[in-house]
Amino acid sequence: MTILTYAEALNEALREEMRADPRVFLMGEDIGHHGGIFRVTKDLIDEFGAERVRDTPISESGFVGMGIGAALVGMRPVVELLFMDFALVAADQIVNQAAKLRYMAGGTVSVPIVIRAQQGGGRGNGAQHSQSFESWLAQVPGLIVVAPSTPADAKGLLKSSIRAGNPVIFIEHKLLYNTKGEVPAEQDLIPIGKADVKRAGRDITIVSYSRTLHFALEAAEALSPKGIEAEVIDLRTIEPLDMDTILESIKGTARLLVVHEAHSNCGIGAEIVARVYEQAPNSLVTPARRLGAKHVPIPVAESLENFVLPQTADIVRAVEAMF
Amino acid sequence: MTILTYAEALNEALREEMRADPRVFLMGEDIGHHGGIFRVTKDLIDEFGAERVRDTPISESGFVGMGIGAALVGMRPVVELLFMDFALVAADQIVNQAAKLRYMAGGTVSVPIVIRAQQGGGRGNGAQHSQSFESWLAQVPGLIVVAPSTPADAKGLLKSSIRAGNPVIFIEHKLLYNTKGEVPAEQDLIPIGKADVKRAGRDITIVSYSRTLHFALEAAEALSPKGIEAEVIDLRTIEPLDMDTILESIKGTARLLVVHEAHSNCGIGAEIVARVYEQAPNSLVTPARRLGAKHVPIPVAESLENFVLPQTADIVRAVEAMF
Amino acid sequence: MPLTHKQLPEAYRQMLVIRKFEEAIRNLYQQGKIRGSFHPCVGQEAVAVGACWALRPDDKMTCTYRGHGHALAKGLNVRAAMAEMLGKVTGSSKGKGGSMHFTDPAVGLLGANAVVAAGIPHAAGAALAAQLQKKDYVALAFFGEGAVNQGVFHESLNLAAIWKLPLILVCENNLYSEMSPSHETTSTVETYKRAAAYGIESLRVDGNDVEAMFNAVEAAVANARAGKGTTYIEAMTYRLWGHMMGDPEVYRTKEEVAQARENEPIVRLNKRLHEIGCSDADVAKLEAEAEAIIAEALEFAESSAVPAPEDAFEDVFA
Amino acid sequence: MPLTHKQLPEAYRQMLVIRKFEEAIRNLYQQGKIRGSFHPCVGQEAVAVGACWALRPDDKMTCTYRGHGHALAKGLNVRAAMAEMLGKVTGSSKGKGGSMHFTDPAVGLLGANAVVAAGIPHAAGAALAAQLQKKDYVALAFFGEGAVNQGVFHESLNLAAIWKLPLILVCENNLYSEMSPSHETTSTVETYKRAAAYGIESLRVDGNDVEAMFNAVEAAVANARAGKGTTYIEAMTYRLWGHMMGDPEVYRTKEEVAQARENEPIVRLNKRLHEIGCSDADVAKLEAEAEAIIAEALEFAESSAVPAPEDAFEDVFA
Ligand SMILES: Cc1ncc(C[n+]2csc(CCOP(=O)(O)OP(=O)(O)O)c2C)c(N)n1
Ligand SMILES: Cc1ncc(C[n+]2csc(CCOP(=O)(O)OP(=O)(O)O)c2C)c(N)n1
Ligand SMILES: [Mg+2]
Ligand SMILES: [Mg+2]
Repeated sequence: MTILTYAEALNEALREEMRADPRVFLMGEDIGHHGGIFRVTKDLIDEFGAERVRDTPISESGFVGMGIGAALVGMRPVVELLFMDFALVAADQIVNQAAKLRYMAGGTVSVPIVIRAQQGGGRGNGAQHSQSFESWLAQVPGLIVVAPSTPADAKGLLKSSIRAGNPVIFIEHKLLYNTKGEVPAEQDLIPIGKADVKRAGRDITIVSYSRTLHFALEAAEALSPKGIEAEVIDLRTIEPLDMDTILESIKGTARLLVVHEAHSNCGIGAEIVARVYEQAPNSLVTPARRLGAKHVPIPVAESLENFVLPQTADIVRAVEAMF
Repeated sequence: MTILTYAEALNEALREEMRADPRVFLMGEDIGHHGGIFRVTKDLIDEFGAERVRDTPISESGFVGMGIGAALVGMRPVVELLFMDFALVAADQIVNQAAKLRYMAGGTVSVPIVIRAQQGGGRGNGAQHSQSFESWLAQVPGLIVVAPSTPADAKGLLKSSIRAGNPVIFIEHKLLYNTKGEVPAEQDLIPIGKADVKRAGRDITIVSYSRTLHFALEAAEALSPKGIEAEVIDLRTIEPLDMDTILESIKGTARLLVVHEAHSNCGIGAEIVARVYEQAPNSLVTPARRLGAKHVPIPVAESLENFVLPQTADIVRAVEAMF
Repeated sequence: MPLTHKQLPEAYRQMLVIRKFEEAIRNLYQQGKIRGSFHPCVGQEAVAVGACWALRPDDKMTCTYRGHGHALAKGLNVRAAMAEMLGKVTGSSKGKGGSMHFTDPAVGLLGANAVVAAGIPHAAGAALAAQLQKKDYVALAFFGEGAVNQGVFHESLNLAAIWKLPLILVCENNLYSEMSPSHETTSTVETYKRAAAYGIESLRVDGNDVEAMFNAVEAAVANARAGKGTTYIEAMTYRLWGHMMGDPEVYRTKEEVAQARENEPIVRLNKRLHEIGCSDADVAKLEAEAEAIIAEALEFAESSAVPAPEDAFEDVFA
Repeated sequence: MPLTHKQLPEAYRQMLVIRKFEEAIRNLYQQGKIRGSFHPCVGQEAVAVGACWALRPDDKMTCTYRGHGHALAKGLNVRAAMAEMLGKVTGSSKGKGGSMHFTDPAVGLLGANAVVAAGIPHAAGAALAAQLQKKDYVALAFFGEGAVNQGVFHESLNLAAIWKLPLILVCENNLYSEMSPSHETTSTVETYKRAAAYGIESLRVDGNDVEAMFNAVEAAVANARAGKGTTYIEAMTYRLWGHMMGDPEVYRTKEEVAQARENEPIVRLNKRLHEIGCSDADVAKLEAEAEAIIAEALEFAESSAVPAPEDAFEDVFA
């Protein structure tokens, strides 16, 4: 067991996979000599060289598209977008190309690419640098979407993503990079598509992931003295969704709240709620609820941003309203 | 009352708005001399000239961005994307720019732009020319999303969209252009944000829009002899959602099925289901259901495409399963 | 070295196969047997054959929705292509891709693309992979002259230039993008001059002359294999049919098209064959062979089964 | 005509206001009073002032996250700018936009943008509007040299060229994009040569010489108003501080920065003022005035209220 930050854990995952597999290489802005704005690729260029840790121009469509082309001929590119918001300038390559090329080719090609980016708000970076795109990308058949909340999950899931052999959108959170956690030395793969019960509880199931997972855990601690024991499920993978773990949990709790930083409209929360009523309609004693960002762009001022993005206190309130 | 095709109705709306307001102008690929691949802008260049009906290069980011810039200084651009799928090459301009500029400016500017495009499958155009993006764009605060199903609604809503003074994504369907319908000569505006009950019924509420709205109506007719009278609601506007009309309807029917061509995952259907359980949890006698495209890219072969996209028979089956 | 006199008849047959493939599709389309849109490459066969014949089977290639010629010239099986057009399970994409997405990695065909310019970075990425894998294959991207106004074209050229990628960019300049004359939408009509501004080797060739086309690409490939980087080749050609089925073609005169027919690649190669001593009988034989290949493919495709609905769930993930 | 000797002292004061604005922000940032990122324009003031002073108030402008200088030079109120940095309700965007999105249509500032190159088509669209409205205002877009590798830059230049837009494109070439020397990521280091390939009037100027900058833009504006279309101006300058707060600046040497300081615009304009007869006292007075403007703005901003949470729901739609 070693204590690593989320950024260090990701760095280890990249290093280990690059050592193990010569097909793995990295592309992105300032990931080489500078080691990444968020230090995730720190020092990798020293071990693997500028050929495999490639600094790119500000040409996201171009280098994501090149990652796809390299993947088509057997490489394992891991492409970094500096902010998930910039997936929008590469959206055609991600949604029309990476996600669809295999299908349109009748399975004769595959696109083993990982597209990494940090996302989310909380730092006052403004509407163009604070978005959360998992609900959008989960709509796209052909994409796997992963969003770890802890250093251990980050390392294990990034390693699995690089080996997945398919397009994976790997979502990091700008405010998790410096969070610390234990990472098993012999840490190996964490399976894609498997949620994790981060806290056991009998009274309500709170489903979340990424940064808000930690808010959910804080809320659970705050609720405990009030006699409400919340079970907190970390989705870890957004698509495919691990409904089994959720359904199993609500069998015991009969209450469900989904929390995410992404906007509520057509979000993962809505999807989980809809599936629960399809797959286990009579499992709940109170209607399922979801909590996401309010339907406005993300503002900069702290008073505004904290109001727009779900906070621990909002989760506590939402849970209490369900009893 | 005159009978017009959906395409003709849109053409009339553009003509009337361009006559009434010199700030309105059009940009797009082959919309001028050719009158648009789908003939929506037919002959407009003859009346308004190449200055106001502008043929563009294949530069969607560029000309959508220019539409935004022109809107910022008081023009009323109506920009056509040849296929909604190409919103992906202009995604930054639509999502990061058009939707957010006003908010980031604290309301000191506005972006009165209409972005028109046809979408959807059913013609064997393949995965990159058959997508439906309303559930994605509805996730984006700052965008209004409209999707008419009839010529009359198309005309009235396009006129309203051009006058809306805000960014509107105006969604047409490639297989609706040649459908005919009555358009009141004195047709005026149809309000954005107002759903329309296209068929009254007491037993179940089917919510749909665009092409699948017609499948829902067909299904309703097929169900009638079986003693099931479906009420069919045409959303017409996807964002903002007219929940009042839906909630009012299920008061009477106590059953809800949402149908759309867009993929189910994080779709409008999931959103409506989630809101119904939030806003009227005890209004249903059977769990709400939604029906969307199966979670794969849209294939070309007819046997595959018809299987992937919801058909009238699928709606009938889904409804019967709810009784 | 240039195409030998032995290869020219074969090139002629290959061009005829492409031409007759498109003619067969047009018939099927008119019979309502083809779904979706069909963008014929009739008149542009020399670009496809000249370029692809200068490549090795392990060289990679991406092309466009107007890519039937490119794909067949690179080695896509004609039966599989025909079956794909008819949406049959025996198609190169099992009926999932259709007219705009011919793909066959076995012959280096990484995929035709329905989004303008979107396949260019894929070829660039394959070229980058060759560098990383220390292999000597190259990559070639076909695209139309209208594609030069799309952002990703620009991003890809800069990346190709700074990384000296073993890449050949073949711009098929057929003067029109859809129904628009490209000089109205492109500030630099000679697109190869724009490419030169990235510091990329750039030239213009007669795309209706299969030998000139072959020679230009062969030289570019040699440079690429030698580590000398990317070449941009603007191949001047002409689309003899409409942009797609149903194109009224009001944007050009009958005279213009008639004139183009006199300069079209098959007519020209036919003349050339006679120059190098082929008899009418020799040429007729090549035509008969092409006919037979298409007839056989058509037979195969028509008699193949359509995919089972549940097949839709396959081929999403590896 | 060039900046008069009367205007030069005012330009000096304006440049000082920008410099001291950034210095004040740095202090606030170090006190933890600024959220988000801050991209200082220290060293690039002459580009902003020279260019914006050649514009009329009704001329339109878009700029970047490194846009404090551009915005202030175009006329954005200093108090409103300072308050916006502190996320106050009195800010130019009511605290919703922050450091990267200064906007004020009243002075023609259509908006700073946090997405590289994304503001370029907005300026082009405003220029198109001027044509359609038959008005004689022009539009100017500021962007960094790293932006020339982004697709929408390319698409916008072609559109500007074919439509002869009354547009001025000002590339602030400060040699680095984030932590990367731009010659490593851009095949054509002299970006104005790339622009020339679109058939756009293109030139390079010393961006640290406010008079040269003013003259170049004034001439471009005159051409634009006269219907002669777009001009691309590459302004050579240098970013004296890091890309953003916290930049370790390992990518450049202390010597390089020290040398740049000798050539920085305020030092140079100071020299120039003495040449044209300003006394030390005159200059000291200008500096005191600039100090006072910033101190007053700071006072205003600090004493302003933060937005009420519910204000978040406003300003989404008109
Ligand atoms: C990004 C994008 N925009 C628009 C289209 C629609 N479209 C299909 S073909 C075409 C014209 C392309 O012209 P060109 O590049 O010259 O190729 P050609 O068709 O002449 O071979 C257009 C605009 C598209 N497929 N992709
Ligand atoms: C599309 C996009 N990609 C990446 C970024 C992250 N980013 C912010 S500033 C910057 C460097 C820009 O360099 P340059 O254009 O030279 O402007 P400068 O910062 O030097 O003024 C980058 C890559 C962004 N904002 N937008
Ligand atoms: Mg063309
Ligand atoms: Mg720079």
